Amino acid sequence: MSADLLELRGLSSGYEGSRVLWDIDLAVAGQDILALIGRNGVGKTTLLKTIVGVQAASGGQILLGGQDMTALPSHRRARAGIGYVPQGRHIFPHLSVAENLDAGLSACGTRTRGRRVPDYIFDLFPKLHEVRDRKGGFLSGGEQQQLAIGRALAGAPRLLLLDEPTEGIQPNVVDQIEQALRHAARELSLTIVVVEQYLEFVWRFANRFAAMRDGRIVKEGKTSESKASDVAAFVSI
Amino acid sequence: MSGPLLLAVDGITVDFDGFKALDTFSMTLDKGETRVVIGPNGAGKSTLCDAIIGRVRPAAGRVLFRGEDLTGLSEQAIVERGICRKFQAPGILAGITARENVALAARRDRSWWQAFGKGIPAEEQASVDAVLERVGLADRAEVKAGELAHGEKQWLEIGMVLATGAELVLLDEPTAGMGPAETSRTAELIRDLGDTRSVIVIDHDMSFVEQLAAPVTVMHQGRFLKQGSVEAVRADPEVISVYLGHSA
Amino acid sequence: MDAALLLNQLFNGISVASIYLLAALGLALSFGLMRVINMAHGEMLMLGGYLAYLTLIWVPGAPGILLAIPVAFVGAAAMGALIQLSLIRRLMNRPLDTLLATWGVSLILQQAARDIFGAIGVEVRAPDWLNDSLQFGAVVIPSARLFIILVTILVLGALALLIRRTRIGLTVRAVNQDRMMAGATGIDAGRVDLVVFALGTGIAGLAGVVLALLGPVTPSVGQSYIVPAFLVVIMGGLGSVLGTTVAALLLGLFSALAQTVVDVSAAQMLLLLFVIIFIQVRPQGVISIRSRALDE
Amino acid sequence: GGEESETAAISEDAVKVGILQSLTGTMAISEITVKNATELAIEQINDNGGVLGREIVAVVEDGASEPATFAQKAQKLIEDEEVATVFGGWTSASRKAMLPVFERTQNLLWYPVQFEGNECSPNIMYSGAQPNQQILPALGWAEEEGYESYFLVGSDYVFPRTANLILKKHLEDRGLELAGEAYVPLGGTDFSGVISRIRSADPDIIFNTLNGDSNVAFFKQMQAAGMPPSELPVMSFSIGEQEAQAMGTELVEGSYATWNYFQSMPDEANQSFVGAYQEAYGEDAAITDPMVHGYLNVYAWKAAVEKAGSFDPAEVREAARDLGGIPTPMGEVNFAPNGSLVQTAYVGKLGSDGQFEIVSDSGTPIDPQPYDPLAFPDQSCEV
Amino acid sequence: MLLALGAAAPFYLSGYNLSLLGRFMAFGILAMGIVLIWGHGGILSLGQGVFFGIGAYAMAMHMKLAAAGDGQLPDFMMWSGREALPWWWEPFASPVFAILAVFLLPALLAALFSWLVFYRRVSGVYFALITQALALAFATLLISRQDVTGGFNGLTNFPSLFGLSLADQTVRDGLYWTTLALAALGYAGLRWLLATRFGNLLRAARDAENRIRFLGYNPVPFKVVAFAIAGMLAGVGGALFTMHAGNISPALVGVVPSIEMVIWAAVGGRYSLAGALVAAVALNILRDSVSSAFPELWLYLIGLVFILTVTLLPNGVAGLARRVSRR
Ligand SMILES: Nc1ncnc2c1ncn2[C@@H]1O[C@H](COP(=O)(O)OP(=O)(O)OP(=O)(O)O)[C@@H](O)[C@H]1O
Ligand SMILES: Nc1ncnc2c1ncn2[C@@H]1O[C@H](COP(=O)(O)OP(=O)(O)OP(=O)(O)O)[C@@H](O)[C@H]1O
Ligand SMILES: NC(N)=O
Ligand SMILES: [Mg+2]
Ligand SMILES: [Mg+2]
Repeated sequence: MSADLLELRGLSSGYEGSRVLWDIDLAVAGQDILALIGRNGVGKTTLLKTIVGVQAASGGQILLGGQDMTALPSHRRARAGIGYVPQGRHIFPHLSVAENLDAGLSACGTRTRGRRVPDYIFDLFPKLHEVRDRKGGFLSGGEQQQLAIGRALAGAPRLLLLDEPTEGIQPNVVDQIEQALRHAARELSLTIVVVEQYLEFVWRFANRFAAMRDGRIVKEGKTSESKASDVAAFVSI
Repeated sequence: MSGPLLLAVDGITVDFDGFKALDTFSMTLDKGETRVVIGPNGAGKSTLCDAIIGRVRPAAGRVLFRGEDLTGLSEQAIVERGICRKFQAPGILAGITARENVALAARRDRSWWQAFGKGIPAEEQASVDAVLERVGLADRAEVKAGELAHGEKQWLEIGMVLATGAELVLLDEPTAGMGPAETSRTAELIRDLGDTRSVIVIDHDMSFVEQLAAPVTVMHQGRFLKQGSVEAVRADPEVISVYLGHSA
Repeated sequence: MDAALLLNQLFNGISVASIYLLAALGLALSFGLMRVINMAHGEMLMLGGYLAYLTLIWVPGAPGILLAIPVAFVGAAAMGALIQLSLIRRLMNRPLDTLLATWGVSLILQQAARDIFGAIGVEVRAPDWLNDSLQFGAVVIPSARLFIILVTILVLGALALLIRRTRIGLTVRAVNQDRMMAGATGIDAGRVDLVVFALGTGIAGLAGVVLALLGPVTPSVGQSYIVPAFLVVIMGGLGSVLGTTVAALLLGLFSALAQTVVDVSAAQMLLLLFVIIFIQVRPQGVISIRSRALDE
Repeated sequence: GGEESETAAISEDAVKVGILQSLTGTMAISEITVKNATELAIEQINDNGGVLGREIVAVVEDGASEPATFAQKAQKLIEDEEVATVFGGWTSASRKAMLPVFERTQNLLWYPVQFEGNECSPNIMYSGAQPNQQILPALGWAEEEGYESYFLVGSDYVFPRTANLILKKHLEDRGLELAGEAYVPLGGTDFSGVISRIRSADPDIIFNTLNGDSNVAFFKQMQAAGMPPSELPVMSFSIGEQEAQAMGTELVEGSYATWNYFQSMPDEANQSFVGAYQEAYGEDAAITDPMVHGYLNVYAWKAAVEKAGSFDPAEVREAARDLGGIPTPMGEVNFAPNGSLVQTAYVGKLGSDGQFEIVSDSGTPIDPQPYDPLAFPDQSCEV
Repeated sequence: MLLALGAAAPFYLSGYNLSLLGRFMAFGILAMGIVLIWGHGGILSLGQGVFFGIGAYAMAMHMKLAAAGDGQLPDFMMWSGREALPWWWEPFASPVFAILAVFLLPALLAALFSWLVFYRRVSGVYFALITQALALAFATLLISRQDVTGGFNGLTNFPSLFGLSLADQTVRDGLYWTTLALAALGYAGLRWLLATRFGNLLRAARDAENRIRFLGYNPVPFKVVAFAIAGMLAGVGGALFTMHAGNISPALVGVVPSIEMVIWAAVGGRYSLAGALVAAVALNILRDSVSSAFPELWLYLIGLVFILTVTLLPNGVAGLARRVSRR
């Protein structure tokens, strides 16, 4: 295993007046797939947002490949190699599918010039090719989720953050997404942090997990060493 | 198993610049019935809700509620007739407390000239408390709605829909973002509703659908595909091929 | 009403529409992107006008007017950038407040112009070929107005290319639609804002140059075009270039034709009435963008 | 009221007067020059021993180009500063707003600008031209020159509208043709519609009552449309030397104006006034008709005070009528019993140097006529 | 406390200063209306001058008719070449009608206008810009119909009010007391209104208009009613102003004054009724003294005030005061 790609040191964050994350310490090694689990409202989304920088950290440090990201604006972090698939997907509604993917290239920063959206994205998600000229906003939830992942991959990230990728997705598309992600992770040597409620799904897919409770990480481990049913307690009441 | 006909969706077509999100789709719902609608992403489930509630105008077809044609009525006129819908993304008033959210929804008289007073009548107050209890937010009642967690927001919105007293409730993916325990609670909640109201539930979570134990309508590409019990639908090869796949 | 009068006014209407359009484009662009209206936008016209005046003192004649165009564009764009960086950036997500704060800027810029150039208007002496007119039977086409239409078409073409065909345009549209996500995909939204704002004020500076061909440049010259420009933005629909163009044409022609039957002041009244009636029919503006978002 | 101000405003060795002009806003550019001329007169008088042995102390207030502010500041000058009299006003709107204040407090205003008539308050001295001292002489000249068809262009406010109302009656009376009439909002710069209408009306001459910056736009767009003043003559009523120079004389060269004073008047009195003003306010300063009226108002007030032997506004205004000749840059003038100035009208043609060449005059001084008998037959002045 | 201060004013201020305070207080009544619609309703109107103007003109028309005497035309109609009183002037001869008109006309027009716009779901910046165009159009209309509106000059020269001479100091004092009473009444009324469910729904409509629609509320009437109330307050302010100042003209109702009215509320604090009232009075006193001493400076100053309060003090002086007192 390679050295830690993502490292969080004493990270805290919150919204006006309320603190949501408390001193999070977390290390994710290169090419790990980390499942971040926890009940509703424990701060999973907030943690991802703080890592990409669309939410400000109130304390602590975020390191990517040893480089301090904490003070950087989100576009700089994206260019440093953080890809983000948010909860709710956030597709650019009036850009076509092709343009959404193009926008994803921005994460290549100055290297964007002359770049094209890599073909493997359409291989991973053939559906996107079919609807490439439709406006992103007109896609259904499942189509949008595929597009959001494709867009993040277009930026050639080192680290991919996925927030509930199966939420509202029909079962056979969930399968497809899983296949695509596995494939991408392998081919592109991606490191992935995935927030998920659907434990069966992540357990098939992730090699490590971290469980959150009340804004803190309370348990970490390898998925191979604990059963999904053992950690289910962190997800259900 | 249930009362007289409440809702009839009669051959509606919704056309987005040539793309038919709904294509001569029809269904009926009886008083007191709970119905689950499933179907692939993009099948037109949310659009169906939009059409019933008056957010989109069908290019053809009608929506009849208690025999009255709803086509062309404004949203609030439709709400007044007793239909309320929960959106896929939680729709709550972030700036006021959970209780105030429910109280607003619980107001029976929603005209502006009735608003020149403080507080709400005692019987409405009681129903607000009952609703908060029912969706499990009694102890979160004084928290600003915007500060609730995602799942709590979903419940709050279900609570608001209930509080409107609507006879027909449309729930578009009510368990989105919920864990298994919350999902079960939600299912329980919806089953309780069954005695008094008609409910249309849209969801992808098949275990949740199972817990609802209600007839299922399957949509595909804007059209009606199948209808039947959960078991029947799960076993249907056509449904498996377009929707369920083999993992579910 | 005779046909020559009508034809003359049709042409005038198009030239008035061109000015409205140049004045409104920047407003529409930054409105689309940042949901803010810059009340000091009129003063960018003024600035463009004074820069043309200064340029023509320095280089008289035809080269002067051609030089004035880039000078005014750059000058007004720089002023716009300054306003964006110092004020608008700080008021992100507070559109109504931005409106008020920029009104303060507008007052200050007007008074500054008064102190520098005097309260009475200065006159830009255009080269003779711009003071000429072409005559087609009873229809007289002043070359200055023709020049204005030409400049507008060029600006519009360049802008359309920029937005539709370039990467900058793509990033502009992405930020336009989802600012948070644009940042997370690596787009520097702050820079996009700045560029668009400066571009918009630069175009207003151009409007100032062409205005100077028709009338005096005064400290309040922007004020007389800004309200119609706002109406154009309202009619055009959410920051759409095409919508803005169509709306400017509608309003320009409407105002010019109204003036053949009523006084200028009555024509102004009718213009507002027209817009209010228009929004009864198409509240989303000429170009409506459908979206699935619950709150627009 | 007047009684009190007698005691407070006038000390042993000084008397307070008010100057109320727009120092800011659209009118400032014109009104400041009137303020300057007024101050020049006060300074000269003080240098020569003041009035009734007292030094004049001027309190300057800004009317900010808003009628309501004029009224407010007039009230302030009279009730708070307790001035003996006020010099000021330009637009008719400002005068109309101040009028009730002066009537209520029984104070006295000296108004320096040509206007539309239809007013004679006992509490205002009108030294600017009445319509029969500016507009009608201009029409007389144009008729003599053989112009038959008239197009009236004006800013949208009371002076142009009323002036044109009078003009129309006289056109009809004299059997001349009204080719058209158009108004543009004050400060308006879009003349496309107006010019199209002028073109299709094809008049012999334009009578222009546009105010301020609108003139630049109008002349410019006329020129661009192929109708410069050399092709289609224009007679203006609000363009003086200062406006012409600010606009750029090339644009308006060859157009006409009618006033009661032009800077180019050769008399010695005028030369020394122009010299004194330019010494104080710059060599290139243009001198206009309203400035001279602002200047002469102070001298007229001094003469009236001395004649009455009192600063009491009621006595001063009685004394001011028929002073028997006040020497001014425009010659000796006199106030008529109706409170307006008796004065001569001159038609000037603008040269490339920004000065008017006088091409015609009314010969004798004209008695002011606040109500035009043709347009307002039933009205008369009761002072 | 403010009331006490206001009530004490006639005893220590000169006639001129009292009349100034009266007209500024009239502005304050209008500013409280802006707090209602802007602070609590999220509706930014750049056209309050219109409603101010309607109230002011309604009162001025009455006084003008009274000054002209029976059967006589007001002076400006005469010199504009008009021969008969327009029919819509006639009812204003009645003082009762005029007073009713001061309250109801602006409210009705505000309701009609805002209904047309809100009904089509136009709001926010669009609404602000349309109201600005409305202010421009209204001022232009007044100017262009000189024969019936007094044009650019506006209406002036009305020496008496309901048969009482305005030159009389006791009448002027009475006018001041009336203004003070109406300001207090407006303040109390708005406070009550904002505490009702109406206030809650207005704020909900401000924060999430579509949400309350799907709860079965129609947000439009809430916004329309609030806008009409603000219009009425502006109209009352306008009428009082006219009585104090003795004139009304388009210059007071157009684009620039309308925007300045918003700054009163902004400086005072957009959520604070008392703040707006005080700021309207204080800013105008400041303007009066600054513009006398340094006329050039006023525009720079007001421009800076705009920028600084909006960027640094979004809740105005009232918000600052509250923050300071909490410490
Ligand atoms: N914009 C916001 N303003 C204030 N508080 C917020 C905001 N967003 C989230 N929170 C609060 O932060 C806490 C964590 O929320 P977050 O969305 O990170 O939870 P989550 O673990 O992702 O939950 P879910 O599983 O429902 O998505 C919650 O208590 C929530 O109420
Ligand atoms: N406003 C619109 N304009 C154009 N196309 C639209 C619009 N709204 C929806 N669509 C299209 O209509 C189809 C049906 O969408 P709908 O949201 O109803 O699907 P759904 O069944 O709810 O899917 P999901 O399960 O993913 O939420 C989709 O293909 C979508 O792209
Ligand atoms: N009196 C004037 N010119 O307004
Ligand atoms: Mg989450
Ligand atoms: Mg859906």
